[in-house]
Amino acid sequence: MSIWEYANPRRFMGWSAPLVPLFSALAALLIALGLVWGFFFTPEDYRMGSTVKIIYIHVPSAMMAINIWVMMLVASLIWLVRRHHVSALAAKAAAPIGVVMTLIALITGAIWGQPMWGTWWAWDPRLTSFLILFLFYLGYMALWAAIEDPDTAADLTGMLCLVGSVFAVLSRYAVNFWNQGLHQGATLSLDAEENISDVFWLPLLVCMAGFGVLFAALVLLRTRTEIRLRRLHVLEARDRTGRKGSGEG
Amino acid sequence: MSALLLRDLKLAVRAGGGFGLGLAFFLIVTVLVPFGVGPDSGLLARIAPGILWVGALLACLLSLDRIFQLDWEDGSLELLATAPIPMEGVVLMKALAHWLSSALPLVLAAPVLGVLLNLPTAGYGWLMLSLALGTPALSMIGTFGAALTVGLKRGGLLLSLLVLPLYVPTLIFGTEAARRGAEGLANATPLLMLAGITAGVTALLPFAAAAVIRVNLR
Amino acid sequence: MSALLLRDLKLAVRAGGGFGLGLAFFLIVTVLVPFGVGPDSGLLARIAPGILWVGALLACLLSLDRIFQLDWEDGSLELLATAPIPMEGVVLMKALAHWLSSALPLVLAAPVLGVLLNLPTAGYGWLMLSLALGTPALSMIGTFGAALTVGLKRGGLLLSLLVLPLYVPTLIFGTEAARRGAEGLANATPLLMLAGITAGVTALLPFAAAAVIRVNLR
Amino acid sequence: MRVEDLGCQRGGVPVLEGVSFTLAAGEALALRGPNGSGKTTLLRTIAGLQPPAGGRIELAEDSVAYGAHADGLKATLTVAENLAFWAAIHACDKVSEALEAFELRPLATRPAQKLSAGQKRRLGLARLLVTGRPLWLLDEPTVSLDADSVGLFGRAVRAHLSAGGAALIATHTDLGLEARVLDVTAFAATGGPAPGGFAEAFA
Amino acid sequence: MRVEDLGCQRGGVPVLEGVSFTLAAGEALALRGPNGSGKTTLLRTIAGLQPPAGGRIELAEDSVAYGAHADGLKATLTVAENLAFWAAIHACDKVSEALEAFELRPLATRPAQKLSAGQKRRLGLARLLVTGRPLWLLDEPTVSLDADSVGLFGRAVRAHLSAGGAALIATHTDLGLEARVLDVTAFAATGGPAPGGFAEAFA
Ligand code: HEM
Ligand SMILES: Nc1ncnc2c1ncn2[C@@H]1O[C@H](COP(=O)(O)OP(=O)(O)OP(=O)(O)O)[C@@H](O)[C@H]1O
Ligand SMILES: Nc1ncnc2c1ncn2[C@@H]1O[C@H](COP(=O)(O)OP(=O)(O)OP(=O)(O)O)[C@@H](O)[C@H]1O
Ligand SMILES: [Mg+2]
Ligand SMILES: [Mg+2]
Repeated sequence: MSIWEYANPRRFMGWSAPLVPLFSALAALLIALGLVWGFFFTPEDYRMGSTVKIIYIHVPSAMMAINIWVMMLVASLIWLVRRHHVSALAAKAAAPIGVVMTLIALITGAIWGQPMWGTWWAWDPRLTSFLILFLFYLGYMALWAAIEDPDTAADLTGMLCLVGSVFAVLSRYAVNFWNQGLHQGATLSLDAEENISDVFWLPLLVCMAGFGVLFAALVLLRTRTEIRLRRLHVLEARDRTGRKGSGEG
Repeated sequence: MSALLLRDLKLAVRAGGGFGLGLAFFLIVTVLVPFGVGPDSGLLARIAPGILWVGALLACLLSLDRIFQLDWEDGSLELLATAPIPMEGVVLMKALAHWLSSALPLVLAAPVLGVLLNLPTAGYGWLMLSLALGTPALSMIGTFGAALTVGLKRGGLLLSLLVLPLYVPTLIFGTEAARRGAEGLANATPLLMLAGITAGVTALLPFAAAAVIRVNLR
Repeated sequence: MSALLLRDLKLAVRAGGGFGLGLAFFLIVTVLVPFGVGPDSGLLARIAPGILWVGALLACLLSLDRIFQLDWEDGSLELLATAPIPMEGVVLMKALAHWLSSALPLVLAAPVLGVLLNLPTAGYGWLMLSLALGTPALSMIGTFGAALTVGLKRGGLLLSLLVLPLYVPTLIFGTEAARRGAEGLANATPLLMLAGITAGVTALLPFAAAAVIRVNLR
Repeated sequence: MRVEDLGCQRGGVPVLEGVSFTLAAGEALALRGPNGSGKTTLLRTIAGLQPPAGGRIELAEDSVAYGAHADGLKATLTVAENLAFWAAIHACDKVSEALEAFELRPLATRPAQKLSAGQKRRLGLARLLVTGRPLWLLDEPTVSLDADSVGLFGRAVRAHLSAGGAALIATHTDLGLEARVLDVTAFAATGGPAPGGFAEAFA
Repeated sequence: MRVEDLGCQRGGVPVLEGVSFTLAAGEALALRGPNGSGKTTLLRTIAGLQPPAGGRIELAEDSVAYGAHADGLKATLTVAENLAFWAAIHACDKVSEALEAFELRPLATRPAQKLSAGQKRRLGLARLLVTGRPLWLLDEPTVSLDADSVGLFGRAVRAHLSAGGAALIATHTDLGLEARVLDVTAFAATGGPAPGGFAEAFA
């Protein structure tokens, strides 16, 4: 049996049903563990003080924001090439989660930036490209919302995701180029490798795993909802054609 | 007449986010400016009130062509003209619907975008106040412009052209009020002028717009 | 296929100045900015290349919805789809017509507006060169966006939302090239990147846009 | 209703002149004439959408319901919502009767954009009922309608007439109605620019 | 041309199924059926504008001229320019014949926006002649046409047929043509979602 069989809606509904509560519980556990560990059982950073704690939300959400877009790209490709409806719906279901992750990363970053850099926002390349990613998410979701026919919407958003990804990568380089030669660079370059020691790193890993599992749970849940919605539409349509003989014409 | 207002708001929601799109445009224009002028935060803070006002104005502008064009295309406008409500009332409701669906979200979102442009903290309240006082004038003037260009296919660009000069006084007083407020200076005069423009425009332009629509229909 | 190009240019001229309107919008946005940020000429000179690029980009953006929408509404697009020319060719001609009628005038007018913003003399040539290299990419990307939103009534605002993020790299390299040129710095890299984007986009996006139109028509 | 020596113009060119007729309550009048003869122009003039080039139109105020080529439907609103809107505007409460009269009940919750050409047309005609206006001005009302729907339309017009209404209908086809016929070619304008416009001022 | 067991869908809902017919050169076929029965959908499917939901369409490539409800006219171009454009696209040189055939010569320099409904329709039909395509797919071609123009249309179709063309015409009215009739109600889909789309995948 080919792996694609699992993308059949009925089979998908079957195997995903038990996974949703499982993943939800696991995510809650991991995130709780990571946060408690990180918040209460790690020393304060000598430079950043207690504000370093925000890293346990900021970094996992930032990572997920990027990973979710990549997952959407893969799902869109599968839809465009192999026409598996579930994968188109999975891409649709993932977008709002991605946008929320991006927002969380942006907001926690801003809250962190206030004590660290004395400003809520700076046009650092990394922050800037995140803002652009946010715009891509918005455009993708707006296009889904604007088109009523699901087949058309799936095709068009798939193409947009494809083209958008290329441009997202291009933007990343452009933004890096743009901000070179600006004096702020030095103060802004906080890199993980330089600043984070193992004490912080382990609970962070747990948090990142937690966010990953949380995303899996949410995307499965939302995809299942989308599938149910589609079924509802089909029933409505059948209702329509059923009544055609009696009422229309 | 409230039926008209409700219908327009309903259409704005159904059309896949009449509310959200103007907002998104506002966000994007605000983001583009730093790409253009460079990321220097001192420079950005200086031009922030102006850029935010221009951005809000452009976002308003882009949604103007929806005001009458769709109703014209599907024949609703002709039917409204023969309906038992005065054309002035139609115009006023249209302007109100535009303000509620397109301008009000901008007013509420402006402070968030102020963060991106390093707007000084003192400026947020004044920015919102100036926008809240000024955007009704933008909607009303825009409705007049939309009335002028109704019936022209893709009159969007022409509409912008007609309306932008009319927006200049509102823009000037609006940014003055926001800028002075942000710098801690007295700004009662520009705020009063803004309120005056809005009041005058709401009292007079519906008649002009209604006359213009009657001409365009014949 | 040249018949299509000629027709589109003819329509742009007849429609009451497809050429002039984008230009006028460019002019007005450029004029509004000093109203917004204040008349300090040093400040203006610093932000001039950026503002001119953003203005040109917005003027381009506003004319995008004309590309396919009218042809869709009057049924021409369906007829073109059944005509003996490939949809990719149609898309390319449409993008070319848009560039000729909307973007080229902006490139030529940019220096004049540079004067209004105190652009340093050294910058004029670089500004024009960067616009000339970058605007074809804007037209082509915009055509792709227009293809995505064809068939949506008044999709203009959605179109902006989809297209603007795609414009970011072009804008960044364009303003960098113009700004560095104006300041006498080396700007070969951004110019090369601009040319690269334009070439890549012209080679690949027509296929994407044609596919998208076929989806939209069915 | 009474029209006397009416002149009509379109785009500054006079199209009809000396149009005179009366239409009493309970009567229907069919406008006939080849393409471009001025039927649409006459209807628009009577509806008050364009000023007459001369003559008089005697007509009670707010008595006209105009049914044009375009139906005034919102694509994203459902059939019922479209009708409810026009009913609210005209402060009239006949939505469900209108749905019945044109057999739109099964389509009531369908967005207007998902209707076929003829279904849309039926909805456009149903709109007339919710205006509550006595005088119907109809421009080619049966376009795209199948025979059954033409029958529905005929029934609606007859009901309207017998309730004291009147109708003026421009058409090329047979409506299945007993109506007087007015041929607009008899009033074709003989030339000369329309009065009061730029064309006349610079003749 | 040959259609076999064709299925058609609209908006994910199957509308027709099992449509089979053949159309030889020189033949015309009239599609009949009440409003919403799927005539437009069938024509669009054959024109290649939407994918069939099943079955086969055998058709020489580039042989279809589609005449829809919308005429593909540019409001600001003149009648002659509109025709010349479509002639250039189809590399066909029959503009003046087309103008003659639909008596558009006197209107040749008039912008299309200043035509009455029927005149526009005539121009839309003239466009068919400049495509040079053998198979005409027409959707309610005589809407808004007066009796004379319907006569012109009949003549044009007969000329097209005798030159070896074919025509498939959806209509509610009588065209004055001798044509076989195909009633699409016979093929109304019995239910079940259209294959390949979202609707089917989630049935
Ligand atoms: C709005 C503001 C901010 C945004 C949008 C933002 C965005 C990001 C992004 C995109 C990442 C990369 C995640 C990855 O690729 O794995 C990240 C990681 C990180 N950020 Fe932020 N950030 C912001 C503010 C801050 C501030 C103020 C600080 C600290 C002073 C900070 C410290 C970090 C650290 C330490 C990492 C981990 C780096 C790594 O694992 O590669 N960020 N942030
Ligand atoms: N917008 C316009 N501007 C200028 N002239 C017009 C316009 N519309 C129509 N005309 C011209 O006015 C005359 C009358 O047109 P009108 O639309 O009233 O005809 P009609 O009797 O309704 O024809 P049809 O049966 O084809 O609908 C025609 O000669 C037409 O060419
Ligand atoms: N855009 C659409 N989306 C969904 N359903 C549609 C759409 N357009 C039409 N339909 C439905 O599809 C069916 C077939 O419509 P179609 O337009 O093919 O009918 P038709 O035979 O051409 O009717 P008419 O004589 O009224 O033009 C109808 O039930 C209609 O309601
Ligand atoms: Mg007419
Ligand atoms: Mg049809």
